[in-house]
Amino acid sequence: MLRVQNLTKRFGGLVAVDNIDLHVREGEIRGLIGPNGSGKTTFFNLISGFDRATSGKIEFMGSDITAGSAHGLARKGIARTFQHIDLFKGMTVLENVTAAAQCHARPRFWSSLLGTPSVRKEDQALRNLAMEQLEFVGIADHADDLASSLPYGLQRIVEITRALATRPALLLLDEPAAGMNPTEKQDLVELVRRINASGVTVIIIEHDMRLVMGLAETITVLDSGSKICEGLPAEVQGNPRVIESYLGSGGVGKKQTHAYAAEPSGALDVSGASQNPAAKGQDSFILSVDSLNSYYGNVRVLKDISFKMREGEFTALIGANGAGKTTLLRTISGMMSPRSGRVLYKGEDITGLSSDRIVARNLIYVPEGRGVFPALSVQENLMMGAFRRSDKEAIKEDLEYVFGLFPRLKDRRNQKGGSLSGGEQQMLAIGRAVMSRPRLLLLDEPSMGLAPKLVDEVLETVMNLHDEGLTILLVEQNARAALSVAERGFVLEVGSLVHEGPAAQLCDDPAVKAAYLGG
Amino acid sequence: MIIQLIISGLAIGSVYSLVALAHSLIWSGVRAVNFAQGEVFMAAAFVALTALSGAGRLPALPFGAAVLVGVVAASLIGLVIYNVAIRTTSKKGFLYALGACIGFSTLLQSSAILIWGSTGEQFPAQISMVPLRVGSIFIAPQDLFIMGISLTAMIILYFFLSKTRLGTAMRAAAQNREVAGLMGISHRLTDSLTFMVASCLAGLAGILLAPKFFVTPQMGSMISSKGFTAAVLGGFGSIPGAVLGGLLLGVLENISAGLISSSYKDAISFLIMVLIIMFKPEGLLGVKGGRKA
Amino acid sequence: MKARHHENFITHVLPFILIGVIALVPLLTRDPYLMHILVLGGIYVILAIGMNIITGYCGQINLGMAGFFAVGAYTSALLTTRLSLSFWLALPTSALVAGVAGVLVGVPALKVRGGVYLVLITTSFAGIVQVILNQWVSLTKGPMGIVGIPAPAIGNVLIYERIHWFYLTYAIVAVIVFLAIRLVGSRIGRSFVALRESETSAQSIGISPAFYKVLAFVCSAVLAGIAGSIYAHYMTTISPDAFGFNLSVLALIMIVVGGIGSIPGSIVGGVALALFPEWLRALGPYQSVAYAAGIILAVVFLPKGLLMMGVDAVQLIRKWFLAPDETSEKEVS
Amino acid sequence: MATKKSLRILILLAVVLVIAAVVIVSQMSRTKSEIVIGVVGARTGDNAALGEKQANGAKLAVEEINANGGVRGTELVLALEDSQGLPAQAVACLDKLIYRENVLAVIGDCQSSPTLAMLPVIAKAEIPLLAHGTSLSITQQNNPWVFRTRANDVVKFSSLVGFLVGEMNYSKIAVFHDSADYGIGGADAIIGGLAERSMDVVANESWTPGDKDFSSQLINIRNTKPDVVIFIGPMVDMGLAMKQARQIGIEAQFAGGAGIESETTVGAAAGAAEGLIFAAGFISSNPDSKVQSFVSSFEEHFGYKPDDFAATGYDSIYLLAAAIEEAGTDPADIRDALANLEYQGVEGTFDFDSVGEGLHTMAYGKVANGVPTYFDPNNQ
Repeated sequence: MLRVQNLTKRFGGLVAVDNIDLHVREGEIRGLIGPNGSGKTTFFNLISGFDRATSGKIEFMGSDITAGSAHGLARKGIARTFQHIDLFKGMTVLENVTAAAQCHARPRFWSSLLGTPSVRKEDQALRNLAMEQLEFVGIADHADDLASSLPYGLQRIVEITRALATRPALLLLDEPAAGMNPTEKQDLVELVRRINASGVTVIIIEHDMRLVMGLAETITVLDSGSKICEGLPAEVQGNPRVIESYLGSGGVGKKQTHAYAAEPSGALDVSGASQNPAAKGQDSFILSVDSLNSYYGNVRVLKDISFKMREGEFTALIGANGAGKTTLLRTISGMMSPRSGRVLYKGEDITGLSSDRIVARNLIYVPEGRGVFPALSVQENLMMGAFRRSDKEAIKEDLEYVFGLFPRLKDRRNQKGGSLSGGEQQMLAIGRAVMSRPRLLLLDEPSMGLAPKLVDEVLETVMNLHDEGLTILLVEQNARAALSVAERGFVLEVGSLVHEGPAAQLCDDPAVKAAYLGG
Repeated sequence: MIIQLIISGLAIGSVYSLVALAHSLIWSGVRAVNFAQGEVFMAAAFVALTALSGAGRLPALPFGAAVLVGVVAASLIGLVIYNVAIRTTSKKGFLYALGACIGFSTLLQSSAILIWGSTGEQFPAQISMVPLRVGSIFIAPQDLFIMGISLTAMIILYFFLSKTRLGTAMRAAAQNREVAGLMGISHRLTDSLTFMVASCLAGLAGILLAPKFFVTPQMGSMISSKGFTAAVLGGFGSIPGAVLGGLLLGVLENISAGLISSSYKDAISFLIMVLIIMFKPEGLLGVKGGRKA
Repeated sequence: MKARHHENFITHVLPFILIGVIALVPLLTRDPYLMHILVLGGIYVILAIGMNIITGYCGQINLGMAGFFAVGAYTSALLTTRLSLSFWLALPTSALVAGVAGVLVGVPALKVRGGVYLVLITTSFAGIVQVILNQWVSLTKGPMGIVGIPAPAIGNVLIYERIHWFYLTYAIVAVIVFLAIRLVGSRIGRSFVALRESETSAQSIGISPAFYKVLAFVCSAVLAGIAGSIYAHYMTTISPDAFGFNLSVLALIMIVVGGIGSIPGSIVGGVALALFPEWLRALGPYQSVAYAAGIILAVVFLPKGLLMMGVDAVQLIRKWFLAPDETSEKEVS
Repeated sequence: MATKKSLRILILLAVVLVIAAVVIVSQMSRTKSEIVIGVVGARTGDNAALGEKQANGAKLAVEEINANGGVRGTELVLALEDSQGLPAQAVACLDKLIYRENVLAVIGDCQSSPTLAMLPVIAKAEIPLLAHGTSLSITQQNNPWVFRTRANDVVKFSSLVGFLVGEMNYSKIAVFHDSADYGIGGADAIIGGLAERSMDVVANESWTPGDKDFSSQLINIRNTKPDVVIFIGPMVDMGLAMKQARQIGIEAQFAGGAGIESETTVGAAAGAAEGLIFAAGFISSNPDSKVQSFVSSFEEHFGYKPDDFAATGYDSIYLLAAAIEEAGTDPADIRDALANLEYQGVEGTFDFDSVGEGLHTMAYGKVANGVPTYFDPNNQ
């Protein structure tokens, strides 16, 4: 029913979707997976008319829809949900769904204005249709609640109901299970099966591999905009290219020469509350996180996270997309406040301090996506790292030190930050952090979007920094690379810490693979 | 004649530039619009005039000091507007910020009427009135003075933004507020600073134009909308764009009024605005596909 | 289910109660001064409803209401003075002409993203209307304005007295409120709100942003045109200076103060903005300072508007004074 | 059940609020046996300056009259209202004055469009209005209650043209006016006056009120090499226009109607107004003793020299006082008394004709050393 041929989408120089062919049969449930930034959502946007393809062709039920508008395609029978819930917040659930149910109704301006009996009847029919959908999905009880007042999981369901109310032939679900708890996920699987059984073809993007592998008959894997694999769930799981695209390709490989005793700190406590933080002598920990819970709106992203780090440690925090890695770092660095729990830094409670005050304590966070100031020169970027310092001489020395670490930056010191390549930007971001004289450095996905060679180069520098005594908490999706440089590793899965151990051991642990690819 | 039109267009245009700079600075830094900018412009002119002529027990100050007093007053007003009208409404939406700013513009105007009366006052000219004659072209020394000071102010602004730590921090916050926070740059600091610097520019523009115009409580309303058009023309949020937009608007207005009809001078300014927004919303020097307004 | 009743009451019943209460004022006093303010208030209400449809419901900021208002006023004035048309024909015609102006603004506004640019483009429209009114002297008599706009008649009775204007205005207001409630409660209103809440989601369920945005512009322009037409005939004389930027700003303040996205809020906002400055007249020279301060306070401290603040206050009073068993019901919603 | 209760409370609250509103608006009704005269004028907004001067003139007159024992032994009281220069607001002011303050007569507004909006209300309330707007149409509405206490645009500018062409022998006349009613009406009067002499203006340029930069229009005017440039518009604008005209090298004689000689305009012109010729009913340097005593006490009270608007406010009150003194407090009697009154004011001799125009002749003045002086062409 859906035939996509040679579909390509470019944003400037970036190829988000690269020459994809895809055929979806009527009545199928198709899974679409791939690591972050692989072009899944862009692909959805192209099919549903929210983006215009650069080249290629999309055929839906025999007609060419490549140039269709989003609302036009909705009327033709393509419905979708969004990665970030996008309900009409000020409306009730019923209104949300009714708005969708009127998809095929004419506006009937004059009749509506006068409230003629025929339009009233028609409106009632629309409302009934919406109500039927709510009943089908099983949330009719919430019909009169404000959409924004519902718990997160239900909001996801409302969004699916809203899409269903347009009576689609093809339903595109973009990460419907994100932020759901296990029971909700189970219900979701049931729901998607029932929707499919009622004759709707479904394409589903999902990071929860267990869920999508259990649901879809065929799975298509995207990486960097290209289709790298397509087949049954089991085939996909075993495909080396898929594993590589998820877990990363290798690593620096020098790690083994270091003779650190990577013993567990014993601080990891999956069950929640940490019983005896004082037992090991709190002072020796530079960072201790105590049953931290963070939310995005109604979504609980971090679930009772507790761990500790000693001064001078190099710890890697790995986990699949959406596991809550970035949220954890943002919570520690003060960019968001936790709902409950404590963050102790050198024994001091820094929970809820604003980020600029945490920076003043030399706890430095290098954000995901690097956060280079694009219109500032390289040197200005670096100087911003030293914004809170006033020791001019030392700043100068540090600047030279950073240039020593990254000679490339020195050559480009007057170039704009935005004109650097991805790898250089990452170096700049790390260099900028070094300018703040960090005691504890939080690094968020330094390998993202970099070529393998550059990943090695960046990680090598990070290792050097560690060798000079810096405490580092590295967050990586590229588990193999991260574990190859770190001493110790934590595995985060859907908001909880599930494994802990010496990096070398984790590297070969099948449980780690499971955390990424399910199974 | 065209040359004469261009020269006088550049003089008024350099003042448009200062106001446009104020608009663009605030937009790029704080993602807000100060719809009371014109009244900041007016208030600075009145304060400077009062300082210049002395009031009550306060002695009359020399011109330079009076300018300083006026500019400082403008920056304080900017600070109040930011903290009362912008920061409190930032989460409620643009509509509320708009309403609060408009309230401020009325408040400042009617306060000025209460304090200084509505008849307006003459700002003593600092520069000779006798026009210079170059060939068939007349140049008012005052216009040269305005252009000179505007240019100086822009150069100072450039150095402040590019060479000082605070200025660089302001630019950094304009590009990425979150990451700037991670560098230890507090939003409230840079936002307040941005409003103060922008208000300084608007205030300076007011004081510069005061001897050319007449200082009245209503003098700000026209200049603010012209400043907007100039900022949009150059690219809303772009600093060099604001300068170019202001000069270009001044010249365009003057030429079209001189060659077509002066009656439609304002309509032309509006038309430029509509055409730019529709066909080149990023303006002449703005970044295409940049942040949305 | 109670939440729904409550909602229904506020959207469907309360507006008519408000109008009804205002319509009873002549029982207390027929004072022409108060009648004048209330007639202006009625005209403001129509303007506020128009503003609310485009800005409150559809989420498109429009600071060009003065332009539509002027188009309506001038159309009506010209038709009745030049062509001797009856008010009853001029009124719908001016609504129509203003609606066409709404298309002229709405279509370019589609290309514009974001509040600031919408503000600029709509103010530019009102500014261009101002220039035309001033410069096209042969049609509009320029800045002199049009005088001697005739009073409307019902049968043989001329609507001339303030009290007659009062009833006429509020009758029209009642009809408009009735239609506006229908409109915002219909599938069209639902589409407007959907667009306001999320344009992407609205598109994903088949709502065409272009169609509905232009429609919202037209609806608001039509209402402003009707208000302008009434204004012209009521004042009997119009000139461009009555349709300045301040009028557009007033329309914005009316909905912010009354309640954004609320028809009863528009009624409260319109009437309040007519009465409020008159109350402040007692302050003499401090009138407009107090007015401005009041606006700032209202915008900053009354996020939901006067009306909803009133409703909240009523609920608070109920909670305090009524039998405690009833308060337990309030946790719904 | 609960809904019904809250409905009742809501209705109650609404009723209470509306009654409160009515009461607040209805309060302060004046009942004392004073003679109250209303003043409508812009005190805020773009034309606030005009309203302030007009009100100050009226205040001074009231003070003087009351110091001399009032009218018929009763004190005069002024009730001032701010119209913001907007028609609908002017009507609200007028309503408040008539129905709240029980005024006997009203003076104002200084601008024409609010005045025009007030006319139907005046006709209905049947009290005299001493209008200050100068648009011709104000006295052409068949409204017997309207009396104009300023020279209208036609009188002002056609006599100015007569003076410039007839007495001063200028022939190339350019007109530079604002695009509001004052400027357009004035320009029409000038063109009409020249047409009577089979002449035409050499340049006719306009600006939008409130403009600050006039260079492009002035360059057009300069290119026609006029003998005289007549400026018509808001006071500040005219001053700036004259200054900029000199700055781009226009050396012609400047001229204008009443208002152009005001301290505001001359100040804004910063020297460029020197030698300017103007036609006005009121000239502050008029050696007439009445004018001089008005000027000195006005300056003493308010710190600046009175101009046309102040004078018209002042004269209006004296006119009303004279009429009330003669006819008593019945509005119709006051009207009849006004119509028959012949009165020498600071603006000249008032003699109302059948449509209510009070002033028919102008005096001419010249700005010398920054001060408006009486102009005597034979004595140059």
